[in-house]
Amino acid sequence: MALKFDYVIRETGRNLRRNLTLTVASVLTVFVSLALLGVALLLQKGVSNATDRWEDGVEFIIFLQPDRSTSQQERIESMLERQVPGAIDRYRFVTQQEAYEEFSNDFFPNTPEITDLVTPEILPPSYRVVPTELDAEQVEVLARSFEDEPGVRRVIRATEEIRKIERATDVVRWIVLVAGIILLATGLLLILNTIRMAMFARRREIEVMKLVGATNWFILVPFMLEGTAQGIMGAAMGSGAVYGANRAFARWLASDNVLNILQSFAVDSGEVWGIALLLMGIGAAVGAVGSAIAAYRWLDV
Amino acid sequence: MALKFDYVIRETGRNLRRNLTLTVASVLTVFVSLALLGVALLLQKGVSNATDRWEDGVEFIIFLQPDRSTSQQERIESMLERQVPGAIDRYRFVTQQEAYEEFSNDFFPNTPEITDLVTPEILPPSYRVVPTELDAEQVEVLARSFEDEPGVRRVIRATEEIRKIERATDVVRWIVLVAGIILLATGLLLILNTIRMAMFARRREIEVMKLVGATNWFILVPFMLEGTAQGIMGAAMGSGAVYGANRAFARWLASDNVLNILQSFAVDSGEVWGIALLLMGIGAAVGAVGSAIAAYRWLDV
Amino acid sequence: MIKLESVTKVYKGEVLALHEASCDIQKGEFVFLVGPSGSGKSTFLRLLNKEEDPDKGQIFVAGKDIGRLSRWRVPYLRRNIGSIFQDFKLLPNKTVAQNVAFALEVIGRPKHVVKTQVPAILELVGLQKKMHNLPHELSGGEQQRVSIARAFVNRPLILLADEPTGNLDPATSVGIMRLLDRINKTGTTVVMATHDRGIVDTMRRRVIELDRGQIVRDQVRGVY
Amino acid sequence: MIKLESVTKVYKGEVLALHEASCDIQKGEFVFLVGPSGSGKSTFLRLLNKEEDPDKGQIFVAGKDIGRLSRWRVPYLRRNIGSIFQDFKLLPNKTVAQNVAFALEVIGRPKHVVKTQVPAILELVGLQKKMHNLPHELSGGEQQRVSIARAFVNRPLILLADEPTGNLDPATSVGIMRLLDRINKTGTTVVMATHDRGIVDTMRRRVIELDRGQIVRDQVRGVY
Ligand SMILES: Nc1ncnc2c1ncn2[C@@H]1O[C@H](COP(=O)(O)OP(=O)(O)OP(=O)(O)O)[C@@H](O)[C@H]1O
Ligand SMILES: Nc1ncnc2c1ncn2[C@@H]1O[C@H](COP(=O)(O)OP(=O)(O)OP(=O)(O)O)[C@@H](O)[C@H]1O
Ligand SMILES: [Mg+2]
Ligand SMILES: [Mg+2]
Repeated sequence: MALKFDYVIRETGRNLRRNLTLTVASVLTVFVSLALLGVALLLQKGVSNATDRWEDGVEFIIFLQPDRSTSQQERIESMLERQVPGAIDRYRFVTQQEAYEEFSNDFFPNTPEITDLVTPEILPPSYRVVPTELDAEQVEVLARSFEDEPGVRRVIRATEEIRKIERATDVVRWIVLVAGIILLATGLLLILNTIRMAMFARRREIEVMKLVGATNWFILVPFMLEGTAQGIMGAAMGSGAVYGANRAFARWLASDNVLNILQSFAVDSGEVWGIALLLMGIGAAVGAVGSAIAAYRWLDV
Repeated sequence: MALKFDYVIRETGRNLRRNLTLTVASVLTVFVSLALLGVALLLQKGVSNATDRWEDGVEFIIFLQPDRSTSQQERIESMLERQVPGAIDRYRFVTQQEAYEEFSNDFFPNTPEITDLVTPEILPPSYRVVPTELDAEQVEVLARSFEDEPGVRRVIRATEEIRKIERATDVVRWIVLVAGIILLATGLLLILNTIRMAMFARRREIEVMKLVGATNWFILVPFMLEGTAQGIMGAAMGSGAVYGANRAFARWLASDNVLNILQSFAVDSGEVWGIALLLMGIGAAVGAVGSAIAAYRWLDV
Repeated sequence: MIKLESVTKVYKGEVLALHEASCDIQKGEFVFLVGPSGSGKSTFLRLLNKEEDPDKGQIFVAGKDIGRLSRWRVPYLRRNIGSIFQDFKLLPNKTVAQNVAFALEVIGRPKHVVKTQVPAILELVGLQKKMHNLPHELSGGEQQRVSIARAFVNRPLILLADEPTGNLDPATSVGIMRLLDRINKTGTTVVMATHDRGIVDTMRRRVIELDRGQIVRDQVRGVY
Repeated sequence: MIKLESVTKVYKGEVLALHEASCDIQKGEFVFLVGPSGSGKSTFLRLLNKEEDPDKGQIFVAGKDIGRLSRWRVPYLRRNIGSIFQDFKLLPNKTVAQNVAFALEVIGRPKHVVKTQVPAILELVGLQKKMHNLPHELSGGEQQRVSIARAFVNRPLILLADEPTGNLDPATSVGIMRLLDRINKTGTTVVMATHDRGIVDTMRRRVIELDRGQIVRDQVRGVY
């Protein structure tokens, strides 16, 4: 058994070295395909992080008339209260001062000539309501029920806007995911082919092995190890690239305040490790399965 | 010569068919790599289109005091006029009414509770100035020269914002471009390897050909054609994908008003054809060069 | 040791390579297989090795019906049979020593056995100097001797030799035949296909003659 | 036609395959090359074909110093030389007919010539029935005959044959030798390496004997 182990390691190493260009090509392809797949997964995580945040945020806003009466406001508040925890998850009252701060800090941080024009008094106070259901129609029904209340100036739904952004990111995510999967399939095909070509080039060797009484496993194992090693090497490089990309992206987001809406896209390193592990697993599996399939052809005794 | 042509076509076809899986793998890799490269080029075109438009747009805005005097305004206007066509390309006066329309239509189309608060009277009139030079520092100097003029409320520069967006798209463009180039290199490596493996598997054949007196070209041409055919097939698929992607993107942008800022990213079909042709050229070159390099090894008489 | 019962082998449904061949070879026998080119000698040997399966009839090797052998038992059958192939079948990327050692590694022999056995057998066939050469660096006769060494090295019960002297000069041939004779004397059954009239006539062993797939002669102390 | 002037060939700086060999073979001669395994016969033939280059000395073929031949002229040299290789060197993916036709296509012979020549030569070597078989479907002797047919087919000036009867039974061998003799009578120079004592002794042609790379005998009507 000790001898056999020796033999297997020696053969695998020799084969990897002998087909160096081919090994490099396979590893690179796996690398690129898994890196893309990783980015796709990362993006998916990012989008789900970001939408989580939005979903936690305001789903619709009830603006009140500046000249509402206290009883009108109490009535609205009790209407809201009654539906917690039914249709409404939670709600929050935003005073005129808070609204002003939001307006000048969040919306127009760099354009005082606009915010200068606005004073807390002219901005309406509002209720920010988070419904339990995110289904657009149900939110619509709920929102409409407040529309005709006295003291309510207007109800606006963020739902539609969020849906649009979600759809946009969905599309991007799908594009990246599909590209990643196509590349992964290409990678699988390539590993399979690398191993098959390697076996084709060595088909006489395999034939001779069989004729001097080698068992199938004795022949197969070095080839499978070879494929697995290629898969893992590619996956390791891919994981590294994904990790690096996430770091760079996070740092870039942090240093730049243009796209701070994307801040929530950054994925924490725990999740990145998870993705890296997944990639390694896929790489190893692709390598082993590819070589097994390729080898199978030459092995019907 | 007629016979030779026959022979070459027959051999090439036979080889492509014989190594079907390998051919498919190469073609797919070239396809994916060129598709990515194409997308990178498309994005570059898109970004340059988009920035062209922005660069045509407003570079800085001089907001005037609502209570400016006519002579103050005339002085400002003559200052502007004097620099056309020197530092300033052109400028435009925006009245309060126009500013209001822009405010309510462009900035807050769905939120009347904000626009309701604003009347034309409280919005300041402004000059929108397009400098000839886009260099940030020169624009800054120019902008500052208006800052202390009487009658000027505030000068804001769009420059910095545009630079930021440009930088953001630059980063995206670079990522896609680098991914495309890595994949293209992988593709080249793979074509090279496919051909090399094909020749390795047929090295005895080549040896025999040489021994019965075949010239190098007689041996080489079918292999080179094989590589070129693979490259072109991959490139054709890649071009198709790029064309399709652009169409789908353009249609999606048109149907959706979320990301209408991206409208200008759509690339017209003439440019897409240019890219497709470029891709075909690259594919053919990669195939021919790859097989020539691979073949060279086996041909030192 | 080896028994064929009306064995027929047809290639591609039309080439009758072996037709109703029956014979019985005892343990320790030395048998020459002769006949014109294409008469089925190599086919006969390939069937014993289970490289090919017969279309009709039964083949017994060491008492076992090899037609009934399950797939995974085939390697173990082959470990009892040493084969010298007409086209040598050496591994092109391994040196002479590695080629011979391989036959021992495959069946799990410990390292020290490999280390002593390989040089010994190479000396026997006169190739100790070419130990570290690759097959393509050898002359035709040298390659043939490597293939003989590989077939011998694990002392098989049966030795199948397909024209082991086809590429050898008369002097070397005599040496190889002495070696085969010695191996045979230790109890190994030897079946050898050959065209070499001189060898057959000198050795005077059992001769089976094939002609167009049929056994036309089976003589105990025969000539070519 | 062929002239060697003190030609030496050393493999890997240590194996002296040919040592100061000189000889002169006239147009139309028939020469046997004999000697023990590893004595340099195949090397001798490979040098004439420019498969290998000598380390010392000059070789003239058809009056030209082939050491001075530019790389791109080599194919044209080889078109004048038919070679029968010790290991056949058939193309494994082409049928027997395609293998033979290939030698004609390579030198640009028109289609109708290929179509008539190939079946004719295959009949000559007795393989008309195996025309559409692949090499691995042939017996050893049949493969050897395909390689002979391929070497003949374009009527070369010189024919180099490396053990063309190594895998053939005596009867077929005689047939092949008759064929070689006939070819030789049409003016083709034939150089043939062989181990077959019977053939050499029957034909009584010029014999060059090699031993450890040296020409030890050059006899006009020699025996083995
Ligand atoms: N795989 C195959 N497919 C089709 N025909 C085959 C195959 N293998 C052998 N044959 C045919 O079967 C017949 C017997 O072949 P075999 O190799 O047994 O002959 P042989 O006696 O060994 O001849 P030789 O002395 O020339 O080696 C031949 O006519 C050969 O062409
Ligand atoms: N490529 C090579 N590298 C190293 N040594 C070689 C090479 N080719 C041949 N030799 C050695 O050169 C010597 C002569 O070889 P050659 O093939 O000419 O012999 P031969 O006379 O044809 O023998 P045989 O009758 O066995 O075919 C042999 O000892 C052989 O091992
Ligand atoms: Mg045979
Ligand atoms: Mg030789």
